[in-house]
Amino acid sequence: MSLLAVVEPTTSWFLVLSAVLFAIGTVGVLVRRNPLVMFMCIELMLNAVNLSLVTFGRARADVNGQSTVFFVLVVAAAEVVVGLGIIVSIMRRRTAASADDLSVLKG
Amino acid sequence: MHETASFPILSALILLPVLGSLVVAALSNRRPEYVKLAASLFSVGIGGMSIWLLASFHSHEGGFQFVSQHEWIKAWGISWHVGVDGISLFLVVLTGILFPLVILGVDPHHDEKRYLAWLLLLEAGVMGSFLSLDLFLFFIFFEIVLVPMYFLIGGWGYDKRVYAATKFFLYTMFGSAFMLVGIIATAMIARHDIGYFTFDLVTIAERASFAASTGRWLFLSFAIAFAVKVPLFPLHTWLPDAHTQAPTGGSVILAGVLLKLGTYGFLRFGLYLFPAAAVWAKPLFLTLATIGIIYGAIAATMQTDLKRLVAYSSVAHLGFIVLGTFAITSQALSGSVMQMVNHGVSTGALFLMVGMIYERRHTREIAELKGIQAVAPIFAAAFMVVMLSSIGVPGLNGFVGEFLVLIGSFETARWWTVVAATGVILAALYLLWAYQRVFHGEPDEANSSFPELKLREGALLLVFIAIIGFTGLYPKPVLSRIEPSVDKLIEHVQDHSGYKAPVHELAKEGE
Amino acid sequence: MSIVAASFTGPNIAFTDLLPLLVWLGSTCLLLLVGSLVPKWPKGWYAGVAVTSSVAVVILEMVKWHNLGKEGSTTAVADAISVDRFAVFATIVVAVAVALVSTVTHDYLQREGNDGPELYAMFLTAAMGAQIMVSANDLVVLFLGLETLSLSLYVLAASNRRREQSQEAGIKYFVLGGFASAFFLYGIALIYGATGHTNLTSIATKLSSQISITRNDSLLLVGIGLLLVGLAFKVSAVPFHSWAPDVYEGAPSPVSAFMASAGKVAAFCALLRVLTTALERRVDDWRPVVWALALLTVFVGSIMAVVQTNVKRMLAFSSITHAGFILVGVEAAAHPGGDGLASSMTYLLLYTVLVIGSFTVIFIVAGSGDGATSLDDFKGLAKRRPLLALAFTVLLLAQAGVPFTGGFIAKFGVIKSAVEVHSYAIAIAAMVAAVIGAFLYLRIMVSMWLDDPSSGETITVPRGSGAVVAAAVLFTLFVGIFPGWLLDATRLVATYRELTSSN
Amino acid sequence: MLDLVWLIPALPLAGFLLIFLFGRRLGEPLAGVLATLMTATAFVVTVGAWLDLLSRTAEERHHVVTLFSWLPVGGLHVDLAFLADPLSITMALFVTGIGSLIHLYAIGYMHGDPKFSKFFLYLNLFVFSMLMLVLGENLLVTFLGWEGVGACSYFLISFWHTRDSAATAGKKAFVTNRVGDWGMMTAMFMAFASVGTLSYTGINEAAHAGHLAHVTATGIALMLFVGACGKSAQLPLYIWLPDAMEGPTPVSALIHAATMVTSGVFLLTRMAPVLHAAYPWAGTVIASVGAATALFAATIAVAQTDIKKVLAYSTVSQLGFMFLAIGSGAYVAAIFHMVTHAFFKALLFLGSGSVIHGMHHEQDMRRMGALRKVMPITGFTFIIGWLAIAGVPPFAGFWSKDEILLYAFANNRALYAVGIVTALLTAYYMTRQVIMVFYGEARWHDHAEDHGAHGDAHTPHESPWMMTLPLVVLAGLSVVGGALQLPFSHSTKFLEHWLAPVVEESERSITGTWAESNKWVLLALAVVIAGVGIAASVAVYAKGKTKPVEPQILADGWRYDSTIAALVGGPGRAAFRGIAAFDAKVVDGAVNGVGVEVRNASGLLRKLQNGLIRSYAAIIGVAVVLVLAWFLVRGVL
Amino acid sequence: MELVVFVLASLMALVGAVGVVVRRNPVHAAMSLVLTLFGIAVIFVQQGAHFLAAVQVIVYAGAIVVLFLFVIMLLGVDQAEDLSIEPLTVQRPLAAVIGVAMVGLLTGAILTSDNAVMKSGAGLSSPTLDSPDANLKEIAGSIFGDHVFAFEVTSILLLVAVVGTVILARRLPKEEEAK
Repeated sequence: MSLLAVVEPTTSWFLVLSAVLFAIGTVGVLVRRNPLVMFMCIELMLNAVNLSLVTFGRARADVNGQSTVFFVLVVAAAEVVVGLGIIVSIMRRRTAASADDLSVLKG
Repeated sequence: MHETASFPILSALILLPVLGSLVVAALSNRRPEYVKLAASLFSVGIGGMSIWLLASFHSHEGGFQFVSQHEWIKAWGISWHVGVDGISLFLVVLTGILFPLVILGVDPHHDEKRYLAWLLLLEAGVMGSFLSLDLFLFFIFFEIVLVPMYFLIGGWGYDKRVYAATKFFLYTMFGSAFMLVGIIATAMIARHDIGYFTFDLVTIAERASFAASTGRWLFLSFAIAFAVKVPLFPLHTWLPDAHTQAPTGGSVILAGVLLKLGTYGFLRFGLYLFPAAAVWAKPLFLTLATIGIIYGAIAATMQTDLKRLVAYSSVAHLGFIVLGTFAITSQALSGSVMQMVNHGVSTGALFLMVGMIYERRHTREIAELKGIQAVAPIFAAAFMVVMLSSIGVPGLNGFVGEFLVLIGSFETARWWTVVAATGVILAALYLLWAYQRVFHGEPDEANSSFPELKLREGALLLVFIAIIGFTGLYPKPVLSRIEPSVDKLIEHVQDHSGYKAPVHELAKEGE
Repeated sequence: MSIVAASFTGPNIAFTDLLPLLVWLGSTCLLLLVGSLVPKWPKGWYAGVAVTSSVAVVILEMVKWHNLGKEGSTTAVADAISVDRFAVFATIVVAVAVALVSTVTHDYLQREGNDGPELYAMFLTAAMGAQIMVSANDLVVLFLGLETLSLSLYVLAASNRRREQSQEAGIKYFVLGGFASAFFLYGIALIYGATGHTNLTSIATKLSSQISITRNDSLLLVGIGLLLVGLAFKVSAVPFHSWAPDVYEGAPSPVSAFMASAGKVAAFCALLRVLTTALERRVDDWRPVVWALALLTVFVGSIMAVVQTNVKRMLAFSSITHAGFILVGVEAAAHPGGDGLASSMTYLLLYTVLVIGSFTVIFIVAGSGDGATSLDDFKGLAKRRPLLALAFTVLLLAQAGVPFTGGFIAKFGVIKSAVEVHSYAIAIAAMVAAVIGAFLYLRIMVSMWLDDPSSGETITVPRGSGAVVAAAVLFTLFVGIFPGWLLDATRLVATYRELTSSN
Repeated sequence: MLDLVWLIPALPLAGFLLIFLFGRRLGEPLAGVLATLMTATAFVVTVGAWLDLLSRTAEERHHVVTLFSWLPVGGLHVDLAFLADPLSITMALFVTGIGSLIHLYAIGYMHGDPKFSKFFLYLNLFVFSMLMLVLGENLLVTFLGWEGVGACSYFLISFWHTRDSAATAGKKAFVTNRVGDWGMMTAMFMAFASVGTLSYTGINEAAHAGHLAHVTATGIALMLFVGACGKSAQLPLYIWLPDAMEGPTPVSALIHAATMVTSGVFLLTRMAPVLHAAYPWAGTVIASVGAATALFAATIAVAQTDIKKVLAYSTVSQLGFMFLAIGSGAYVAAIFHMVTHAFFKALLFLGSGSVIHGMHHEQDMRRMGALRKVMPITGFTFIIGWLAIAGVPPFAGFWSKDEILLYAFANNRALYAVGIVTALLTAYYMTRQVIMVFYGEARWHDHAEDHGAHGDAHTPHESPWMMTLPLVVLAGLSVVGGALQLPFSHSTKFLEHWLAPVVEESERSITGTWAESNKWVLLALAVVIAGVGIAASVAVYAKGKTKPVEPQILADGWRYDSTIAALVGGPGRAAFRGIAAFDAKVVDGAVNGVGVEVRNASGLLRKLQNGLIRSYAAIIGVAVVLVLAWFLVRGVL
Repeated sequence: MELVVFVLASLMALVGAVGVVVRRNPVHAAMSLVLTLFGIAVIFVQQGAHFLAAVQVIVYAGAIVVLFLFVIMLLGVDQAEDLSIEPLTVQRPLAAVIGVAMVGLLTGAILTSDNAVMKSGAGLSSPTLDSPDANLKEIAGSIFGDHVFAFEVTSILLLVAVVGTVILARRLPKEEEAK
């Protein structure tokens, strides 16, 4: 209990957390074959960034960090829309296409 | 020294061919005779202008003449600066004469229009390279020459033409890659001495002084490009392929003027621009040249393809030119310049005749030719004369240049010269052997129907032989124009380096 | 700070500085709204709108260029964007690209038989994104601009529903792009954390206020690294280039042209601005990375092109090599002395024209279905369409850097700037790489001039596209012979920093 | 008159040009007549020049005629100029004289040859070049002629070029000569480098004035000698001369006996002051080489069966004598022997030619014999030639050879011994030839048989007058030639006085030596030697006392030629091949190798471009890690 | 107390994140994503970014993930992806290395940096009783103040999104459908 009272999570804790999340996202992009899931992993990375932004904003006592997160959310939304659009249009042709099947263009 | 010509004849010499090639390209393919006519008119006109230039050139004057200079790219300190002196004069004239001869004398087998357009473009590039007195200007002409030549070889050459053309293009481009960097570095470093940024050759050469090591690096960056172009051993292997695969006209031009871009470059942008470095690099290039002479000759001896043999002989001949260039004596340098022209004429003629043989027999394999002298004595005689000039028999032009180079080099590069002189033995060996195999003996049935020289061909060769004979017997008019510039160059070298050219009073032997 | 709603006053918005954006936005809305209301416009009007708007932008920017000469650079809308000749020049280039590409797109849509306003709208939004990127003075704005551009390009790349390759290109570009922009964003976050700012000028002042840069600031540095990664991806610098060949090959030819031109311009301008204004103080940290990237890019690009058999793909690789050359300029721009910035801008403009011209030729040859782009399809082009072959040859030679073409001026410029700052090694390396690269152009020329046609079918040259090619060729030759004006212009562009410092 | 000296070469040149232009129209015999006339006129002019020279005092016998400046570059000033002095005029005299005789002869000899006019074309060109050589005022003009005669000999040797042996022989001659030319060029370089001029006057004066260091002088002398070895067929470069017999016989007579081959001797005499200024051992070298060649060739001549081969080797041997003289400082003797040799060797060659002509191009002596009956004039004149060369007094050869031996004795007894032995052999093999050709029983009937049907058509016949007239004239000269330089008293040494202005200072004086005081003993000894040689030969070939000694090794010329051929054809060619292969495989291989490597690299990198999004992402990931690592390092360190 | 919240929240986030990567079924992956989002939202709250926390939940969990699920259902690609096999043999080890390396590098950067930000503690005014909307106001001020231009740009971005989907998802003419 005393421990809990004493130890305060410092900025770096949050940052490390976001770093870990970011890394997990990266790994996800590399290992998953379903475009949708790869895409989710990218979202994951964006969220990790958001976490850092907010943390920095707090540490700097500066609200711009938070407003930036707001813009990131918008971007994420837009990206999702377009991305899913592309995925839909391609999966219309052949359902259950895994990312590895999309390798006509190479060499 | 810089007296500006009333009519910018030099610029005209560069721009007219461009115009010509545009006109030719614009003409309709349906009237080939007009195309040919236009091309001939332009080339002959340019040739005439070059002759006029020769006539109105002030001999006994070392400096640049007919200079015209206009600002071009201000931001980079580049100007359209052209001029001619004794060193470049005869190369210009040679260019002016050779192109019409090729255009009139040699027909391509297809797409004549395109062929002629490229040829004229090529002439413009060559002229530009010989005339420009601005590093940038020289470089772009030096570089642009590749394009028409590439298409000439690739478009009208023989079976392995694409390989040869590509090799030629990339190899030469590789060389000039270093030169480009070198040129910029030169201008940039020279800025400290000159005070402003300029690519002007004369300004840099006269006013800039480079630290020893810097100068050497810069010189080498230029030298690589020229060594490839000359070509100097061991950077020569593009030449046999290019020569052999190129169409006859292409080979003539290639041997006649294109290779001279390299040797001319050594004089103009090696000795003149970096005297100290050139003197420093002397031993290296003397050695390479000597190797080239012997090596080229030996390689030539063993060729089975007549055209390839002539190509390798070029390697040997150009070795002499480089030898003379780096011996830096009045005789050697004059000899080099002389030899540039002579080689252009005699080797050009040789390629022409090899082309004629190919036209008649559709082979260049020495083994398949035999006893031609018996059936075509006049052709054989012509070949013999040109061959003797190429061997360097006195009384013909080949000897004059070669002898001057050697006798001049002997004073400053004794042992190299002694070795190089053995090249004359080898020259006799490979050419006479080839001649024996091709012309002597009883003609077999394949060769017994070898047609005699046609009138047109004869007229064409007559021009070459006339030049060969005249310059061989009476080179004075040529030398008297070359020498002042050469002496001026040597003075320049002496002023800008520790080098002292030998002087002639009765030498008290010091050995 | 505590804000009471009443007391809030937003920054004043200088709409004059936003005119290009507004013009493009306006015409986008016009295309979309009217396009959706009126069922079918007369042939060529969609393209007309796009072209006219772009031309208008060019004119506006020229006027602005003139004024800037008097007033000097400023920043607008709460320092979000900077108004300087750098931005103006880049905008003009982008606008030109849009105009040319739209013209080609018209022919493309006609040939594919599905005309419509959407593609043009996408081009315009992409142009807006690019415009925002080149003028952004704030990392967040830059990021948004980048996303606008990228999203538009994703869509455009995937826009040919009939070609599977097009879709594949779209999704590849999209996934990898998203991946890269995540890094970019993380970079922004870290830099924000390290400096407390996202505004470039503020970052610059903050950094220069630091007493010594030896002070350990790994946050900032890693941030810079991630930022570089994001932008390097956009300029397709090796090793972030993998997407480019596939996407260029898969996307519709006009779109590839646009990506290779406007897309690169925007990314490079962003890169240049960020590096030279915000991070100037950290030049010693990022310069080696740019150096390495440049080296890798020139060589890998030219070497990989050697064995390709698809012309469109070849050009993709050559565009990578060109990116490498521009990076050489960027590397030179690291030095206060050199004119790397100017030479990079020159290169960008000339390359834009070149690449659009080249891809247009490919588009023409590719024929209906946009598929026939293999080397065999170019065999004997000289016999089938001599003029087209000649034009393409000029463009290729220009890309190879042969004198009397814009390409040579561009190359000479960057090499010159590199040599002037004593980066001899990279200068020579770049030239050698150029020699390797030349092989690719020679191969194309060989098949055009020296081989016999593989298919007898006639190639139809649409009027618009033909005009575009002609314009590209003429411009290239013109600049090759009279480059003075352009050099002076880019020299002025490079001075934007001194002017900014005044305000 | 002397100012017209340029006419001497100009006339044959004119002949050359005329025949070149109209040769075909002139045809036979006009072309020949024209050529002969040109040479004859040249001879007349030369005589005129000679008389003019005679009319002057010894000091003034040196006249230079400059046509134009040929190679003026910097310190180098070479004019196209002629030097008329006793030496050059002497040379010119017998070149044109013998030349015109041989022209005349050739009209008969070449009768019916399809390339009749071309033959005279070459012949005139040759005379022109030869005259340039002897009349040249500087080394370069001489070199012009030097190379010119080389070229002409090439043309004429391979005159019947459809015969492969002829073609090969011509090439061999040219290339071997080139080796000599290399020496001569090097000599010129040295001369120019040290003296700064190429004119004989300049160089010789410098040599006299002692401006020429011994080293340089020696260098120049030896390099000139190398050149001479090439042209004058001395060891080790003589190999081309025997083969040169492939050419028409008049050519052998003119070029390969009388004139061209002696130009080496001429050149060294011309440059006598330089030899004088050189270290003494230089002279010894020359003399030794000469002596060695003389003996070597003589031994070979002993076993030859080809009538012309015998004469060829004998020529080599006689030239050796001349170099022995030069080396011993006996320039006058050298020139003396050159002249007499020109007479009798030309005579012998033409005689042999006449025989061959009469025998319908049969050259094998074993198929001749008893010819003096059917061709009396030829036989008679040939015999005179034989006596002259064998050294029988009072014929020309006797005096000149003796003069040389005299100096050799004074100079170096060993060389003298060699000379004597050679003299013996000379007498021996020449007698052998005469007997085999003109005496004994006729062996040409059977030969006629194996020619079958028209046997009697092949019976030898005497040649026409154009051929016999020159024989007679030359025979006369061979008889009286010795009168040029008679050892009886100082006053009878006409040639010595005549040449004094040229060689006096350099000439070695033997006055007061044992040899000089006892020259009559040596003279007698020489006669004896000649007698022994002849007797021996007669004993063997006429009387058949013992069967002839003609070992194969001698017939093969000590296998020298074949060995060299083997070396050139074997290792030499292999080495050349190797270099050519090296060029193709290594030098060019490297270039192409680069291309291949780039291609491979491209293929390798291509594997990374596998089209899989995830791989691309992985590449990016790796790159990111590297970039971050770099920046972190920058940050931490 | 803070600590407890942090630990729990980060656990949620991490578990969710790992879930996204390892869950074979896309639907489950999406659900795990939601878990992460919530975790992060909690941390936002802990850091006083209440508005963002709300938006996070609404936009992400409420909109984006739902969108994902829609697409999954629409395309019927909800069957499990077989993660047991990996065609690219190097991929997974490489991914692991990259992941670890990045964590290491980033953590290293964060911990070694002696940037002022690492020391400065709590900062922003969090909502109080008298002004419950302080955070909101601050964000509003920032967005419509300094970042007004960015805000405008987002409009273009959304425009792109709309038009893009139209281009991509619009039905092709009949004959195309046949293919």
